[in-house]
Amino acid sequence: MRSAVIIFPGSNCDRDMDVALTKYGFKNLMIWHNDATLPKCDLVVLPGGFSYGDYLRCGSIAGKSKIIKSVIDFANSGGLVLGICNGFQILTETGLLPGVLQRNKYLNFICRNIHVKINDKNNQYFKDIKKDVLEFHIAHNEGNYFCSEEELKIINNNNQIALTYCSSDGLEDNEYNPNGALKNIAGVFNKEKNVLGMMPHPERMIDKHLSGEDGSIFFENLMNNSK
Amino acid sequence: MEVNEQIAVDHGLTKEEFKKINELLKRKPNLTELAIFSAMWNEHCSYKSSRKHLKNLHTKGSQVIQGPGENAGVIDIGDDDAIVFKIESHNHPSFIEPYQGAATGVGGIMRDVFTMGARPIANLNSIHFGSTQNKKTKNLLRGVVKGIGGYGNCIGVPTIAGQTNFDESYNGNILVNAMTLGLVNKNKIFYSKAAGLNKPVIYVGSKTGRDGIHGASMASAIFDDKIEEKKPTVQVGDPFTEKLLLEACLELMKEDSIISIQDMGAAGLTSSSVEMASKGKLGIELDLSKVPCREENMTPYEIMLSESQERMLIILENGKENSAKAIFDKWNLDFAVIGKTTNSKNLELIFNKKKVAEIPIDFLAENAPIYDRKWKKIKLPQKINFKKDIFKSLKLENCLKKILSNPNICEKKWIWEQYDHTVMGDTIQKPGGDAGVVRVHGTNKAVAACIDSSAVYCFSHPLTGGKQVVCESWRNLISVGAKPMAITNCLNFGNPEKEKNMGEFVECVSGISEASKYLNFPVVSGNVSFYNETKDKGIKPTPSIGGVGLLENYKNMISMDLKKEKNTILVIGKTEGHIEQSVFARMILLEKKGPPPEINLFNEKNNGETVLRLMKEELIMACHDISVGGILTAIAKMCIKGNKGITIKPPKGLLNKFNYFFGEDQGRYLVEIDSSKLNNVEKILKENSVHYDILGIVEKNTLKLNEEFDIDIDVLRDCYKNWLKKYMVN
Amino acid sequence: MKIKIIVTLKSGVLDPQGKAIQQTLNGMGFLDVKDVRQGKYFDIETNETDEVKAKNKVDEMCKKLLANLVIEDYKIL
Amino acid sequence: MKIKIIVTLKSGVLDPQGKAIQQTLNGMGFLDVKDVRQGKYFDIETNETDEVKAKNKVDEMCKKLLANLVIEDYKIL
Ligand SMILES: Nc1ncnc2c1ncn2[C@@H]1O[C@H](COP(=O)(O)OP(=O)(O)O)[C@@H](O)[C@H]1O
Ligand SMILES: [Mg+2]
Repeated sequence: MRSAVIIFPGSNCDRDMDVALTKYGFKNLMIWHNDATLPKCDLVVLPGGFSYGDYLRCGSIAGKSKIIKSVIDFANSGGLVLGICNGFQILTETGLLPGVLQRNKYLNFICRNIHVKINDKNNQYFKDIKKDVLEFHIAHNEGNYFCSEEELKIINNNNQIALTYCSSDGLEDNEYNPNGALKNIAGVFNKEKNVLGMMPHPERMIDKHLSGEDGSIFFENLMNNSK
Repeated sequence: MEVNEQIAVDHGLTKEEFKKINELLKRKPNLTELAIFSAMWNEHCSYKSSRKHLKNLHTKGSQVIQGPGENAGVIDIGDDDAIVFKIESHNHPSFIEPYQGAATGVGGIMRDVFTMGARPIANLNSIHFGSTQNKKTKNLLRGVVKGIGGYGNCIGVPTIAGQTNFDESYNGNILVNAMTLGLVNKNKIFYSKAAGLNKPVIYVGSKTGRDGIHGASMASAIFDDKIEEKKPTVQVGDPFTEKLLLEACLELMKEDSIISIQDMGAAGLTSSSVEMASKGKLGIELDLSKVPCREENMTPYEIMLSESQERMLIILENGKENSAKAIFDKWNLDFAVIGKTTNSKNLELIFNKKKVAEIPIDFLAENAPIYDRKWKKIKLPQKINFKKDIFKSLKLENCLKKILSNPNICEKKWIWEQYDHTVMGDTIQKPGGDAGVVRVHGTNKAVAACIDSSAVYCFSHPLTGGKQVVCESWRNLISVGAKPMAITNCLNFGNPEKEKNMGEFVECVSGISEASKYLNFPVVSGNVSFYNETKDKGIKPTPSIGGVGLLENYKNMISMDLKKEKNTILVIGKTEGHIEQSVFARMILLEKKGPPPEINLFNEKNNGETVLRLMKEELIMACHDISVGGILTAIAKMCIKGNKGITIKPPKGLLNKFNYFFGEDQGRYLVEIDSSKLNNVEKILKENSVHYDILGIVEKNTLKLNEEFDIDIDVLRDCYKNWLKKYMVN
Repeated sequence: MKIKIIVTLKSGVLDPQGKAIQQTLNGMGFLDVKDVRQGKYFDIETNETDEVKAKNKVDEMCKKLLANLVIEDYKIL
Repeated sequence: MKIKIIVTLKSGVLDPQGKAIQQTLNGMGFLDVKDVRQGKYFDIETNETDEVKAKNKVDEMCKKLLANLVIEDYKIL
């Protein structure tokens, strides 16, 4: 399995993602944002960080970078594209994913463990995962997902809501919504479900000495299913 | 325009200093030259009040690769790995503009570390605010935390530990001290000492603006009709550019083209160029017309004094300019050849083809004034004779609840959840423990770091206080299973021209020195911040100590949360019940006088080393040092974190249970051990003549002592966890 | 020439910053403040000297970059 | 009534956001863009109906909260 992690100026989870992908068997390449084309690969990852300082809106400037055209083409041809945190923000800014990520409701950056419920397993990202609830980790200032009512209806009907914040036993209550996201949304797919954006960082949860291990489940499964 | 004595005074120089400048130069300086002297002879750059005493710090040890004097200190952690670290203050700017002040403080210290070739791997901070009743405190705290987070989070370096304190002495002068650790190959460390003649001097990073040209620039504006335009501006941090600068510098450092490199910190281009030349015993010539400027019509004066952030000065090997430029172009950063090294031993400045300044480097560096300021010795306060009946109406349970919700003791999660503490994927102990711990990427090793201060003890008796902070740092590192390696120190004091403040400084330094020598815990870097006072009211003397320790195997790291029921808890070290200057005395008995707890360095070392030995034999399951709040506070925290309780055995032979449970005697730890291994542990403790007591047995979820109390851990958790959150949202 | 732009959140889109500011203002004693909405302001300096052309260009910039039309409206002043 | 405010960085204060936007616009082919400065915009709705009084209040709010006078200027529209 070959993967490519794109480095934008200001990306800062690119190495962490490389470590995780490599650990679970991907042959990973790091790609510079100014490159014109993607190498041949099965998975493209847009990592977390603060691309271009996230100065205008998160992800907006990265959404205009040179490599993005090839990423869009790759996605449109059915390739797997995964955006984590800032990567999720970039994917919404390019229009590959619906909605936007606004400033956290309580206006603070939040770094902590949370739980997410897998809402749809009919896709390559979550297909064979046994658990319904995973413990993940978030670290963001702008993770408050929003979209219009019509859009919400559409993504609901298409099962495009990938992950929702919940309690450790799967209760999707407001109490477990860390950032004010609409309907507790933590991650969404595109219509075809080959593009996934999510706020949590599975790459920070890949060994028991770190904040937890549920990231391993995610990567292992991804490795098996992108074959 | 003529420079005169008044202008010199407006630049912060004394009349005598101005006279000395004239004598050295054998002429009057021009305005730009005067500004350069004022910057270099300023307390901040010259250490003129502190240098004499800093010489007494203990700075040696086989682990030390680089002690004080470089951008940061460096220690050897084996296998060619080295840790570069330093702490720095940004107090005054943070009081004026908390967000930007704190942010640029973090940016500055990270530059100090990556200048040496190290990739930053952890940030820490020590922040002190005025009383929580003070109207300004909340906004300052909010702004500072957002600033620290805003910068560190964006760069992608985890903030793994810190310290937050409230005391009315900081009402008019908050403290913001930031610390960074970086990882470097010990054969690839970069220094600031220039070498070689005619080597190109390179400017990289952001453009130069009129940021932070201090009051000094106002003086110059008097002579000009464009006063408004020349108003100094607050430095604004741009973490995005810093991230690019970090990556670009590390990329350039992979090649063999850098002779020396220096970040532009306080006094910007002036101090960086002078320091590089001075260390290399060379001259340096700069053409200021070539400096990339953000604004039009900047004068040599402004260019030399600007404190614009995210800039570096590099001396390159000849012929490497193009390959170096390609790297900075790739990262979209300014790159300009602005001068060369010379053999004149002078700082020569050219602007628009004219020479605008020429000063022998020695006058700025070596001949800078050094003062032996008068200082007053501070006597050890007398012990207090507490009357028995003041304890009568008190209940241990109520006191504990009050202490756990004291602003200085309660949980600081509201703060550290705003810091990304897990980025880089190697944080194995987050904030909230005794020290933060990060793995050395790709190895089995880990580095622990903590930051401590104890202004209350230092104010009461600076010599003891100085020793105490070093010991506390040592203890915090041991508590997570790390071998203490070395420290950095940030000395925050009042006005050195006052004998009392100077006395506090001298004695704190000597306390720090004594303890660090005894413990083989040398000082490898640091920073002094004087004049922390407003309207004549100085802060309590506040040395912050940043400690760094090493774990050979990260899997052996220890945390403080209680692990298992039926385990035994021991108090390591002797409890005498010293309560003067304790939180208990100050907060509950309202008694602020008396001496701080005594430091016994022999016991400190012996207890600490024995705890490490027990850890090595894998006999310890949880550990926490006993600090402010004493035994009961410490065990309550362990219970809360582990979601367990304890049945405490009543202490034997002590007069007063308040002294026992809330006393702040030093050199103590609480350790959790498997009860079946108690014999082994006792044997080792006895062999090493370490005093210990059995505190009790781990329980389900209540904290119990006979008929005295039986408190649900959830109740204690509420006290501990909610105070700060409530304070900040209301 | 200089062109000024204001970008605001569409009505109906939650504005937590605006809300926080409103609450703070109320807390400070400005009890008349009923609602606060925060937006962005841009000052663009361009070499284009023809005002109509310049504004057309700026309109394009707004659509392509400066505003996210999912949640924001813009106005060229 | 509604009152509009613009808060901008003082000239000379570094504006990393504006700089990043300018570079992106240039990169997108808007080569005429020479400089971008970003500011904040506020829409304040108040119960006060007297315009002069309302503006005076808003002026006070700007000084006390909305603008950081160390680095920012404000303008009530
Ligand atoms: N400003 C801060 N930044 C990060 N962590 C902090 C900060 N203030 C406090 N902490 C964390 O909170 C915990 C408690 O701090 P403190 O009460 O000083 O510890 P101790 O129990 O050693 O006395 C520590 O783990 C510390 O790292
Ligand atoms: Mg501790």
